[in-house]
Amino acid sequence: MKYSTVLAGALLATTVMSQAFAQEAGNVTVVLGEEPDLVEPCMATRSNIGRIVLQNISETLTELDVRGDEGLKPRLAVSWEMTDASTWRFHLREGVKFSDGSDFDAQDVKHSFDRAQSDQISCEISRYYEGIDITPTVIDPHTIDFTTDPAQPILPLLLSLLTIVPSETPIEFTREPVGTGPYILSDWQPGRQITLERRDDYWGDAPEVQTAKYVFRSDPAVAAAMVSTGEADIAPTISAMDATTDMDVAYPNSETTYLRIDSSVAPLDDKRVREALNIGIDRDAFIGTILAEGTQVATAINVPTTLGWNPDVKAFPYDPERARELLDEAKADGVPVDREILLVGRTGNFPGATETFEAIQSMLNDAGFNIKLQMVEVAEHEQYYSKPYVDGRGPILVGAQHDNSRGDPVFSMFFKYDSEGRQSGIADQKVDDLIAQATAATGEEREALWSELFAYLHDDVIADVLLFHMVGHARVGSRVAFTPTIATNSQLQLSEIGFR
Amino acid sequence: MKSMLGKRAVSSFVSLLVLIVLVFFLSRLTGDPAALYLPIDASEAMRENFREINGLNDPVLVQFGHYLSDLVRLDFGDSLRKARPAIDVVLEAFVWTLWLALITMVLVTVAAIVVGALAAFNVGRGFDRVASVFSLIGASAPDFWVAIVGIVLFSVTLGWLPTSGTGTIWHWILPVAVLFIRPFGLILQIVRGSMINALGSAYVKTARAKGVKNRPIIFVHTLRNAMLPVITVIGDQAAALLNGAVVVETIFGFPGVGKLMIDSILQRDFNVILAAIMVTALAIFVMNIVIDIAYALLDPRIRT
Amino acid sequence: MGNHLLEVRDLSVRFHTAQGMVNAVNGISWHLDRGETLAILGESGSGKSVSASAIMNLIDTPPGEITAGQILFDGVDLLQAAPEMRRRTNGKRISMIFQDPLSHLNPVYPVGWQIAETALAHGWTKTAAYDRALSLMARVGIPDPQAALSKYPHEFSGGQRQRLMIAMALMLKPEILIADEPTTALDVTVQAEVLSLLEELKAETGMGLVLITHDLGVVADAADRAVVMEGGRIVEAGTPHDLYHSPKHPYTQKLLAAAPGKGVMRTAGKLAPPILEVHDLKKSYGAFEALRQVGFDLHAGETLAVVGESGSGKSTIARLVLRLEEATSGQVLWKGEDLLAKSPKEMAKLRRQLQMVFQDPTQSLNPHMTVFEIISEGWAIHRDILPKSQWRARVAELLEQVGLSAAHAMRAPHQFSGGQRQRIAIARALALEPEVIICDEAVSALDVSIQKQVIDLLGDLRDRLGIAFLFIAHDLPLVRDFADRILVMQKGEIVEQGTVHQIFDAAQHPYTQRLLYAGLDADPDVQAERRRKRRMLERA
Amino acid sequence: MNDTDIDVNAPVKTAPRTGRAGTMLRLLWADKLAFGAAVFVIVIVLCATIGPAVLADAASGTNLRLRNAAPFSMEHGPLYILGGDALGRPLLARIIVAAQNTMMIAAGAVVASLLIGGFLGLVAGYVGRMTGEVIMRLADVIMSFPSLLLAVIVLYMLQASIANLILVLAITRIPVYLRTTRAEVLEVRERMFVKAAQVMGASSRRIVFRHILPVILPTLLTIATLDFAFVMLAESALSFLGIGIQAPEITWGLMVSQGRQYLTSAWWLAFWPGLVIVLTTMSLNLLSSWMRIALNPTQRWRLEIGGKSNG
Repeated sequence: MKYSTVLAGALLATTVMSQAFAQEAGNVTVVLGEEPDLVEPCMATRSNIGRIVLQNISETLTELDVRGDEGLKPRLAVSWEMTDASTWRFHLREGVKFSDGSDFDAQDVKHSFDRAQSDQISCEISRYYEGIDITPTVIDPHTIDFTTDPAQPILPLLLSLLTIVPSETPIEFTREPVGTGPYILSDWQPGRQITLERRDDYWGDAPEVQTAKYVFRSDPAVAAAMVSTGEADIAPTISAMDATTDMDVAYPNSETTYLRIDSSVAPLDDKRVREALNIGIDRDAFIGTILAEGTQVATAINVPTTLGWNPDVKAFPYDPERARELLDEAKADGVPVDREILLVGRTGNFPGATETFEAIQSMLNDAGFNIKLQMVEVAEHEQYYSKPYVDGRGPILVGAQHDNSRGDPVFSMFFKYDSEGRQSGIADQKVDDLIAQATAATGEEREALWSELFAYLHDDVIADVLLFHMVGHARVGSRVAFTPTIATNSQLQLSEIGFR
Repeated sequence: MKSMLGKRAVSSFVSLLVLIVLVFFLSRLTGDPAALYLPIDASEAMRENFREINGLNDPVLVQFGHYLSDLVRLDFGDSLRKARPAIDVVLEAFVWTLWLALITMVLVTVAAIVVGALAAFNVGRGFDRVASVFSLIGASAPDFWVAIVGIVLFSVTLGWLPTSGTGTIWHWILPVAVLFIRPFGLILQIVRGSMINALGSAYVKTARAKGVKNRPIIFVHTLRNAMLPVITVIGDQAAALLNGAVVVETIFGFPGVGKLMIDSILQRDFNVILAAIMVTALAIFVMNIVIDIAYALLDPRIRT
Repeated sequence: MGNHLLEVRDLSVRFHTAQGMVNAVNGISWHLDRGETLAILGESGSGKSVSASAIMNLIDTPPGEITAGQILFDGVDLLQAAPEMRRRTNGKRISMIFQDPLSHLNPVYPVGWQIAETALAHGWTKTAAYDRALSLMARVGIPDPQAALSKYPHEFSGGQRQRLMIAMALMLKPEILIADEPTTALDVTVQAEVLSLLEELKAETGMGLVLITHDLGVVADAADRAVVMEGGRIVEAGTPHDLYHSPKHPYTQKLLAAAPGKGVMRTAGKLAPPILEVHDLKKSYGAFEALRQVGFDLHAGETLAVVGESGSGKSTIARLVLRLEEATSGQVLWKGEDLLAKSPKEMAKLRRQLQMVFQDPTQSLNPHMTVFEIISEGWAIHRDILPKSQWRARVAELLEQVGLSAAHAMRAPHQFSGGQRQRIAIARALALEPEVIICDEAVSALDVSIQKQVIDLLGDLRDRLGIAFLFIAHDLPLVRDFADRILVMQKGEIVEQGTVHQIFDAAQHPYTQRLLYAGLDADPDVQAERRRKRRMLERA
Repeated sequence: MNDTDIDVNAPVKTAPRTGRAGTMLRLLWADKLAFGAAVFVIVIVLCATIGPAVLADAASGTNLRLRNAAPFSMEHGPLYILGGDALGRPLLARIIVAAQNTMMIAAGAVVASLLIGGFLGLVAGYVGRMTGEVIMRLADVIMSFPSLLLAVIVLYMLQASIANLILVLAITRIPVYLRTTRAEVLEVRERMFVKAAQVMGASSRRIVFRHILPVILPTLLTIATLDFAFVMLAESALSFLGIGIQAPEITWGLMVSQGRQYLTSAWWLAFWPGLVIVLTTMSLNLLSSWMRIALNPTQRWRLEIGGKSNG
């Protein structure tokens, strides 16, 4: 082989490639970690679907402001009010058309809700309305009432998750979503890419992005590389290890990492042991090393922007000496502190997950625990994390992440802390009561009740080992202007992308 | 040949049936798809509903009966996740795998034969040693490692090739190159050994006594004989590629059947797993026939 | 120094081998003229083929190395010539054919192409080459040559393959044809035909013929002159007649003495009762009947020879009797009991009484076992023969009995020569103290002088131990001095049987006669007479 | 019959009697590359046997100050010569300690599949046609069973332990040995010395184990050494896909797979374990081609003449 030939070939490749990479103006390419199985509006709460669908193809009645502090903003509803203790009335925007040309009215909202609730398909959105009896009633084409039992003070927030589809949409999963949003799904080549095209008859302001192409790379390093080479413009979730260039932006991603304690099994049923677990971990040591700079030590399962987040709750200090003392005390009372405790982590849960759990294991063992670490795949993790728990199990800590960017703890508290909660490791009457009260309360009372609950869980029950509010990293190419937010995990509004 | 083909078809069919039974029942022992499909805080009622809709509540034997009766009507069932016929999902992905396997194997075969034959002709000399060492190093490096280094080097640093994905011909270079390395090293070794043997054959002496030139002796007289043991190995390697190149597909975002298979396995999307196994098994069956034909074409002794 | 067509002068060639440098030929000289047949006679290891390889530029260097000498062809030293010139000479002016044409023909190309290639390699057009190939194939006696063009080597019989090789070699009417053991693996009748063909073609084209052979009969039949080689040197040269009647060198004398069919025929004494009776033995493979209704008796202490050409079913008898294969029907009575009806377990017990010596000792001895392990294995199987403590002594005894030494016991088979290996195989058979030994072509693969030694050994054992032999061979002369009775087989049937005297002196069946006349005799005069008779028989 | 008509057998060579091991050692010394490979493999085996006992603590002690410490510096002690990993653990110590798991998995899987596959292959080749046919179909099924699915099933139903990983890898490799063994048996059983043993009345067991097995063993061992490498790579691929061995256990494959994330910022995390895999694989390859010659009594002379290149 002649060197000159190789060189010539390489040069040729360079020129051809740079042409191939070049993107047309108005187009963006987004590289996501996982291809959605469906582009189904009623599944938009699933992050891989939501990033594409939510507010791009399908819109909701209300929308939570994650960039400013406006709280809940109107989207397809222009306003809403409570007509009585159990009824919410929504006034709908007029002159809105679906991408199939039909007009948007109250009937569509009712159908969307019924469809999401239907037992013929497993829509993911419906889980947010579980345990509440909600009846939508069409008042006139642009007014709809929702009657709830019990009273649902945060119904407008819940409706920020309900994607609106036309009333003609059949009750089965669709691959051709129709919505009121500024974009339509123009092309889907499974496994390769999904393309959204801007539509002209959108009711609101036309966004800058004309065409958005989504591609999928499960390896974050590759995703990051694609933005560096100009093959893609935005990689919303890259690994912290790769976030080394000035194209990379860190953002709090609303994920909270914690160790769920199964406090029904000795020695974890002893509060001193749970406290020892908490003070046995040097949380600060992780930040800026294994975990990215900007990661916050958590004192609650929800991020600080959540309603009722309690600033008075202070993180546990790192004090391995004290941890050992606590264990000794417990031991003296006959608590089997030497028992091997299984720490279950999920591989690939977040960048550096394995290292994080390894470090935790090593810190806890230094503090006198006998921890065995086991990293498992998602299905097995689910077995440990969710009820029903296995009978005859040993003491188990489950390392997990929880994501609630919706602004209200109601989306977390029941599942994670109620005696009946699916991932709850505790059974505490006071906790159950507080959750019930707060869920039904409104306004400042609601906030106060949540605050009380946060403090009680952290300081009195010591329900779990709260670790970190995580940050995510996005790589944004030089062509586009985009700032990720706390909601970037679950949605990616193309209208928020500009060009430089 | 025909009766052999018939026998082969029957025995392959039996194997496939056993395989389907095994996969069907064993995979259902690996946990509840509802737990994976639905969000972790979904209620038991939702899960129950999901199982009901997808027929996961029936006794496994009943499920199997349904599956088989659908199967004889060529209905492979729907994907749990994608709400589409499983066979569509699989075929879509399989086309990519097929191309990837085909291109890779053609290149590997040509390259391994040329380099292997030349190495055999130059046994023990520089070319032979260099070829052996490089093929060995390449073949013993973990492929995901090679893939990432390849991307960092050729895409990010040098900017010659796209990092990943599909689209242009350039997108195929890195994945094919990574897939190329291991079978190349293996087949090269086989070609080399087989060629060394064949070059020592009596008919080579005859050819030399006839006054035939060196090149036809290597590439006409010897190579065709030396190819016989090589073909088996080529077949094995091609079969492995047809089963999907999980690692390469995962890294390069290549929509092949390997990635589909691992995703379906991790998500317990049973119908897709079964459809994928059947499609790849059929492909491998067809490929084995091609190999047999190639054998017969190369060696007249097998034809009779 | 006359102007010979081809002259080899003081050629020395050596090879790197496992045993270090081996001088394959040491300063040998010979020459060949037009229209002449020169035979190079020698046994394996004599270096008889080396000069031919040197002429054809077939010696790989390394491991070979031509250390001295000249090869003058038409006055030009080939060893000094450019490779391209030597390539042009090969096939065009000097051609060569080999022993074992099956492996020397490329299995994956049609023979037509392979024959034509000789001309194609020297610049002929395709049409011309194929025309010539076609006419030559007809000339060498290939039936339906047009169809044969596109057939493959495996579709021909052994004799036809050698004819194809000859056609290939004669494509360009070479001045010299070198034939390296051209008839060695062929049946005797085919061998005679091929030799006749070579003779005719030589007469037609006037080429010089170099015939490399180990067989005195071939020399007697075909050669004008002969050189005798031993250990890389030419020990004697002369006409076949001179060599036969007045050999000067001891080695030549030894060779002549070893030529079979010259000793005293045995006269059978009173026959002991039969120990093995074979009745109506039949074996078919699908539609093909390998053995049809064969029956014979073997008496204690006698030697029964079974002679036939390939495909006659002679080896099938051995395999059926020993249950290496199952017979289709028939009976094999061993001392009155039917062996074919025995269960595998019972058979295993009886096996020690019937042993076998195979054709190729290289293959019949496990290369992974030492001689000791090989010989003593029978005792490990049949525990009652000998207590383990005596194995060593008995192995030594057996080795000495077959002409080896006790020191050989710990070596591996590959460290022995072919004749020595066959002795080991015989010792293995003897170890079980059998009453019958079946020898399936047990000496066919050996050099003539070794053949003689092994047969003498077997005869000696027979006389001393009273073992009966079923001796299977393809060659009548070989069994002449050894057997008591002979069965002649053709196509799965016994065509004639009788005492040695009956067969050799008064053969009745035409096939037996053909076999007798096709056999080559070392005496050129006898051989000339045989050839005449053979021709007559052919014409009849 | 032989090419040049020299009787290489004529002089019976008297080899110095140094015993089997001695002969092997001499043959190994004759092939310098193979000798180097053998030394490397011995070092790895030593690491695997005594490494964990000596270095287990060093290998698992996290030290975030030395996170991703650069290689080629003795500043933090000799164990850090290859650098530190993401938790500041010395890479050298980890590689040495990981040798045990890696070797155990590879050796376990190879030995298990060799034994099971070889045995089934002997049965399939020597016993009746029906049994053979059933066994071969079984091999087909295993071959087409996706190994990842098998891994998920086994590791899910049992537990993600080293023993179970060995089980998974062994099952997937069984067909290789099974098919090879059977094919070889079918050929070898027709050889004359097998017939000769039959004539002597040898039992099937004796024929299979005394006569057939020694002939095919070199082939099987050659495959086994190559498979050793293959299994190491397969194990690392499983780790990459998140199914195989998981932390805090360590194997070389897992180390490469974890270090992959740091490829752009700290290449040494993935490079060193990768290099060890490559070197081990290569060594085994070299050893296997040496062994193929050394175990064959009729080929051994190639080594005995020493230095000469052989085909």
